[in-house]
Amino acid sequence: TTANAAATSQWCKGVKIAAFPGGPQGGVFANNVYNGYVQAAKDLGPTMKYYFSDWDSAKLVTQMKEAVATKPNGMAIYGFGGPEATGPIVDDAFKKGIIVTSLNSELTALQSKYAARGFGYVGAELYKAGNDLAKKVISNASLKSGDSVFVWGLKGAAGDRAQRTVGVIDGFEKAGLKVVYQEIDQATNTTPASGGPTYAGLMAKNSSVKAVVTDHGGLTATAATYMKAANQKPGDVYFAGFDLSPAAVTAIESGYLNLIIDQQPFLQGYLPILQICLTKKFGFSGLSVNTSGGFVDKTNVAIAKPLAIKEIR
Amino acid sequence: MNSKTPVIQLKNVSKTFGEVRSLSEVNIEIYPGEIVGLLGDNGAGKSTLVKTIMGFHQPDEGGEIWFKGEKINEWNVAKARELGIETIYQERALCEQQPIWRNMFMGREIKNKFGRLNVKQMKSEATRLMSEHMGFTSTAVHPDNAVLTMSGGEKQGVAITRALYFDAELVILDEPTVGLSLSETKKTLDFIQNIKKSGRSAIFIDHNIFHIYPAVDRMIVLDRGKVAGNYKKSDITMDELIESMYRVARTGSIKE
Amino acid sequence: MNSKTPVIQLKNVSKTFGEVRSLSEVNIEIYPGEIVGLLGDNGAGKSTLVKTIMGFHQPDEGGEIWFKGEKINEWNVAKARELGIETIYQERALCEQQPIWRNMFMGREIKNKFGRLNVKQMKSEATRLMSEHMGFTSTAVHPDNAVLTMSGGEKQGVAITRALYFDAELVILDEPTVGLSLSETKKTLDFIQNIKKSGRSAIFIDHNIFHIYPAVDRMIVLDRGKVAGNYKKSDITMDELIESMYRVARTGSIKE
Amino acid sequence: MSENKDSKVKNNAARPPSFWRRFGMQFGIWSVGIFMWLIFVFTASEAFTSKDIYLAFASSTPLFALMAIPLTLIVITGEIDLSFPAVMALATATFAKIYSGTGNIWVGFIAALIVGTLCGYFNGWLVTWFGIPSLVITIGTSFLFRGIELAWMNGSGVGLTDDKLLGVANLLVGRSFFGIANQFWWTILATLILWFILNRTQFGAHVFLTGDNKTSAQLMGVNVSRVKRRSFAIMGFFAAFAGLVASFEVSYFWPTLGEGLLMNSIASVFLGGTSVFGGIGTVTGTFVGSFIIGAINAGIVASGINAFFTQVFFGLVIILSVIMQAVISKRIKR
Amino acid sequence: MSENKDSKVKNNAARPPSFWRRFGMQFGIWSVGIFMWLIFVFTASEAFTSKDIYLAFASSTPLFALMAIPLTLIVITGEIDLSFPAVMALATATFAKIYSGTGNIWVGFIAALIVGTLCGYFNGWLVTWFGIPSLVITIGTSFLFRGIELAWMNGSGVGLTDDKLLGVANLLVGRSFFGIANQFWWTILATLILWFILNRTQFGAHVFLTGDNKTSAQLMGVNVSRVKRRSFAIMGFFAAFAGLVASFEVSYFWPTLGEGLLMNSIASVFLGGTSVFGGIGTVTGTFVGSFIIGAINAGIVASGINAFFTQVFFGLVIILSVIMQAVISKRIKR
Ligand SMILES: Nc1ncnc2c1ncn2[C@@H]1O[C@H](COP(=O)(O)OP(=O)(O)OP(=O)(O)O)[C@@H](O)[C@H]1O
Ligand SMILES: Nc1ncnc2c1ncn2[C@@H]1O[C@H](COP(=O)(O)OP(=O)(O)OP(=O)(O)O)[C@@H](O)[C@H]1O
Ligand SMILES: [Mg+2]
Ligand SMILES: [Mg+2]
Repeated sequence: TTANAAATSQWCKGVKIAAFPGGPQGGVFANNVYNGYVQAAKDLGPTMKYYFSDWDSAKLVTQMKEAVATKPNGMAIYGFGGPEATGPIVDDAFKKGIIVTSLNSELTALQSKYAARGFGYVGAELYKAGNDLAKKVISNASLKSGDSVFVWGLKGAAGDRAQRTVGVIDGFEKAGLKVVYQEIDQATNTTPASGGPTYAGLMAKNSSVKAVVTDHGGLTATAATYMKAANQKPGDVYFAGFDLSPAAVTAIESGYLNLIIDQQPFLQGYLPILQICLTKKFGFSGLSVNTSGGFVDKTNVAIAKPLAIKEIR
Repeated sequence: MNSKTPVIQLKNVSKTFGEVRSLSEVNIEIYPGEIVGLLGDNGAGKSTLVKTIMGFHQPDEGGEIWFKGEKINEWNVAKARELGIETIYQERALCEQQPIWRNMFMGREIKNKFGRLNVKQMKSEATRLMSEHMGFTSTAVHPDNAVLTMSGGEKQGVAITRALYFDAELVILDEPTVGLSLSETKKTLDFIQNIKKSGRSAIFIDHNIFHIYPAVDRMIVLDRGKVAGNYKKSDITMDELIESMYRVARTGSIKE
Repeated sequence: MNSKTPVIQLKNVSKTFGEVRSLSEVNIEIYPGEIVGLLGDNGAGKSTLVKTIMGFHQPDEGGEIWFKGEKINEWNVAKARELGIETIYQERALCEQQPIWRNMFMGREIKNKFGRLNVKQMKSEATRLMSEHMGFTSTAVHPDNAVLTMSGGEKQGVAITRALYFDAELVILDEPTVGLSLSETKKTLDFIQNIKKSGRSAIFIDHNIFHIYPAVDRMIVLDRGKVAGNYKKSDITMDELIESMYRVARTGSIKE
Repeated sequence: MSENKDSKVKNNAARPPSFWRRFGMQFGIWSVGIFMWLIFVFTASEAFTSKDIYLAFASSTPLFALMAIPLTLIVITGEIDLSFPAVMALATATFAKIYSGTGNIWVGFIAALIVGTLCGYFNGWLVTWFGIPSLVITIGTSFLFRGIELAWMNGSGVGLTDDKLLGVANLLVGRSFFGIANQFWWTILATLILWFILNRTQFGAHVFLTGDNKTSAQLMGVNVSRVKRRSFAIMGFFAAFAGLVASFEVSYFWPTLGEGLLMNSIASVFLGGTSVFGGIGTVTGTFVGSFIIGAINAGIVASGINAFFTQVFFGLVIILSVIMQAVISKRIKR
Repeated sequence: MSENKDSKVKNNAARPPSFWRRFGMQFGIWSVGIFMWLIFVFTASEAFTSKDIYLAFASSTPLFALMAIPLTLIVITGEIDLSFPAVMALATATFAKIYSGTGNIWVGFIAALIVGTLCGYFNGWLVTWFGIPSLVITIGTSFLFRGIELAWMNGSGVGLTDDKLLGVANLLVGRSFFGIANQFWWTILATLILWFILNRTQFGAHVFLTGDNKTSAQLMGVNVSRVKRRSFAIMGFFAAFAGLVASFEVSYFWPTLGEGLLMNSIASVFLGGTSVFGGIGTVTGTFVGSFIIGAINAGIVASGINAFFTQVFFGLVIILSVIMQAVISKRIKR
């Protein structure tokens, strides 16, 4: 990462923070959040402990409990454990003087309860991001009511994560499009290249599909492989997805992938740490920051490319 | 003692494994108080016969098993043992990682009326049986020891002792003296005589005609799955029997 | 034939398993052309002795194994077999799911100089051996058949035939006639005589003194891990031997 | 001659196996547990000397310990079950659906337990009827059960915060004495019950025999198929119960419930000294194994080892624990 | 007497096992494969009558088939390996690091294969030295290898789109004859090589003996520990190769590489008729099994079953295939 530790005085030194990158170690998205945490730690100087939750809400909740038991000064948590489970833990944490702030998925009730004590939120609204992408796909690919689209997502995923898929589907259905939905299977979820035959089979059955949305960074980046498997050339379907990654940049450049919406996960890691430091040192209250950034397509991919390779964007 | 009704009777029992017909149309009956020797070359089907009697193998279509004059339809090992048939199998049928006491009471554990096992009683019974019935020369016979660590003969001792414990109507011994020392062999042969004395029956399989002949009342010779001969001891001398065994081995037929 | 150097010699060999001492300070030598009978009660340590000779068990600290006058340090089964010791184990040592031919050549497969197995030759050799050396009465002896489906005696036949195939300097037979029919037992005893005739040696373990006595030159009696007696056949009659065996079993000592 | 026999018995035969030999297996796992605990007390003393972390373990470890304990029985019979996380989810889905349909908590509760038991029984039936190794068939049923559950719930979760549910939630996952979570007591209870079943019933005796040598057991009249079916049914029952506990613990039923618990449960069973080859095992060993597994992750993070190195250490701790456990047991046996 | 013996042999003993009995296992898996293919040809004829879908299979199935095939050896020895996905990633990380450090492709390539082989050997060493069941220890090493890889890569992936890499990329995953992906040919080659090793070398013979009855094999002088260590080493080698193939296929090395392939590989081996208990198995069976596993998902979605029902059907197809396979093999054997 680019920052030079000597350039900043680490004014947040000595503060202990438990941070949750959300997914598995080295996983897409989670690693960008993690990079944000690391950068913030370098810049500000707090002592960090990381809890990787494999996108598993039960695990997240367990880890949050264990983190509270180690009595840090602050905690940066995901919201996908759900308000019901997270609530009591956050109550307990604040009782013990731990500053908790949230990222990626909102916990509105808790935010209003503890905002004054530093509970903030950094993230994109997942449902809205999905919905926005659907709208953008409709306009970019000039789809009409009655056209078929294929959504390959994770509706069954734990927690808030599923909301983005639901947002995409709702967006399409509201515009009168016919949605063919397929849940991403286990092998494809972790090794996207395995999904080739599934994609090809689905395309053979539903040959009228005009656009595809994959709600998964890995699959989005593998667009070229899928389309080749189904004997499609760039442009045969309008392919869109989520999360910027180096492989996705390549896919956009090659023309197979048309559109990406990026929610800037690096910021979702960086800013919560800043939030905790600010609250701890200066007593600032919780901030609410929307990171749902922009769309990336052929026109602006060049700007994002170098950052994507370093997994900052 | 009604010796008219056989304890066990096989009618037309065949058993086929794939292409191998191990038993073909065997008819056999064992009467109370009778010791029957079962002879036959390797692979003649002796062990298969035993396992069919025990209900471990189901006979092919058409074969019938009668116990004390009643035809039995759903025959299985647990039922056979409950009705009073115990077997010392050729392969010993031990669970070697388990302690001796579990092996001793395998399948017929001692429990109280609520179904709770009486582990203490099983252990003490096992100790008693092992020291009374089989004299062991090594140190590995505490009831809590795993069978695994015992010598071949000691394992056989466990299998024999187990069969003795349950006072069975019919005891089947499939080559029980294999691997036993002289004195243990003698004990086992004595035991067979005791079965007879108490009016119960036994089937005794052994390759050693010198063991079989003195011990039994009747001998059945199996050859390639068929009953090739059935002799009262009073009808044949040991030498004649040996002669006829060789003949079977050579020609496949008991008759000259 | 230099009968001064033993084929195999054990010096001070002990073997302890946990709390059980199966062999204690055993000294034994076997000379070329000699057939030695090994007698002893169940658990006396006979099989343990055999497995120690084969290098399957390592002797406790202090014990030494000498082969043809040379002390051997890294002893293991593969080496023992290569040097010319073959054993018919009491537990048979078969891989039952495998076809007969694989069992026959287990550990000493036939291969060409590039290391490629000669499967065809192994199969045809197996067929030849099975029909020449052991006459089977059932249909289950094609070399491609799994050992699993054979009867107890047939399996033993495979183990014996295997040991015959490799012209070993020393053949060890741990209760080889167990489960064999009269005629097969006779063949096995004949085979032991052939070993002697060709100037090679054998160790023969059996519980049946009637088998052992006629076949051997010398008898070693083991009792609870110790060598309790060592007789030339010329020094003792069969009756004296039986008498002394009973004495050992009763008193643990060979002397009156 | 008989007096001679007796004296021989006295000299040689009455010696019981040594203490180590008899309790070696349990000793192995306990010493691994204590050893690891000591390490964490030193490297992460802040966390491991306050009671909070133990309260956290008491609430989180039962989520998989409750399944590891009955899994021990299945492993002793020589089988394995990979489908219990899916059973957990399907049973809890049953509860959620029936409760939202009828409003009756107890009907839903009982139905969930029945569904779980039936799923387990179905596994056992497939294994014994067709003679298919459970490792293979439960991969298939795992997809089947999970698929049914997802299709039924249409992939969405259900909140369990209804006031009417407070009673059952308190019963299952409330806090009692010193703030210890109830699921901890449930786990203790499950351990005791399964200990009794395994060691003091005929069924339990047959579990050991079945796993040790199936043919021998059959030759002696043990109905090994029935033993296996019942073991799987017990597993299903406890999976259902654990599903409810896990869902009430977070007051929400996620359709992916259980996915992360598979490896933890299996590792607990094996770490606890149960043999992969069947015939040997203890539920108390599994109980200790669960808490070791539960503590490793938290312990490593709390020791200040950061980020990606946690997995390295997790791996090392598992490897070393298993090695220690193997070495101790072997030493003791000889 | 001897002429009598001979005639007996002629009458009874020379009958070979029937064709079904000898090839039953292979026949089982092939008929399951053909049966499933026919079903898909009817229910999903659009997809299964065009060549595209087969080209897709040829490119994606090798990702796990390349590991399932050597895994067969390990399973035949009676062990299992759960760590190969992590080995895949660690070896590929080695390639990425060495290539970016030295710019030398072949050094990186060889180093990756060596690292893979060593990882496998390490597994084998742990299993044989301490006598720990592989199911347990490879859970531990899986975390260890994955952890080392993540710590080394700092959790980040690497693009493999460099022009200098085009050659090796083409070799591994390029398209040749009729557009068939090269990894398909690599899989065929791996099958042939491992068939030869298993059936025509002494090592292969010992693999069978080791898995069938370890003690018997040892009594006859087979060095079962060495056999196991080598089997694990072979597995590691192929995992490394598969890691490179999978990464070049998507021109990117993801640090989570391989995670989803575990179940597919294991299921392929067992579906292919290899026994969980060791001693029995064929690499050709595994090859067919892999393509069955690889086709199921596509077949189901192409039949028009979508969303969550795919999983239900995936489970059903696996269960039915395994049952069919078991029933056919059993029928044939008797
Ligand atoms: N692997 C082992 N572990 C522990 N104890 C063993 C082991 N092998 C043998 N023993 C013990 O060593 C003693 C001698 O056993 P061994 O098998 O050598 O006797 P044996 O003379 O061959 O008896 P048998 O005539 O019954 O075959 C027995 O008490 C047995 O319990
Ligand atoms: N489970 C089985 N599957 C296939 N064939 C079998 C099976 N059990 C026995 N056989 C075959 O049946 C025949 C008879 O075997 P059995 O064991 O009954 O013989 P036996 O008379 O007891 O021989 P032995 O004296 O050698 O013990 C043998 O040819 C054997 O190959
Ligand atoms: Mg028999
Ligand atoms: Mg012996």
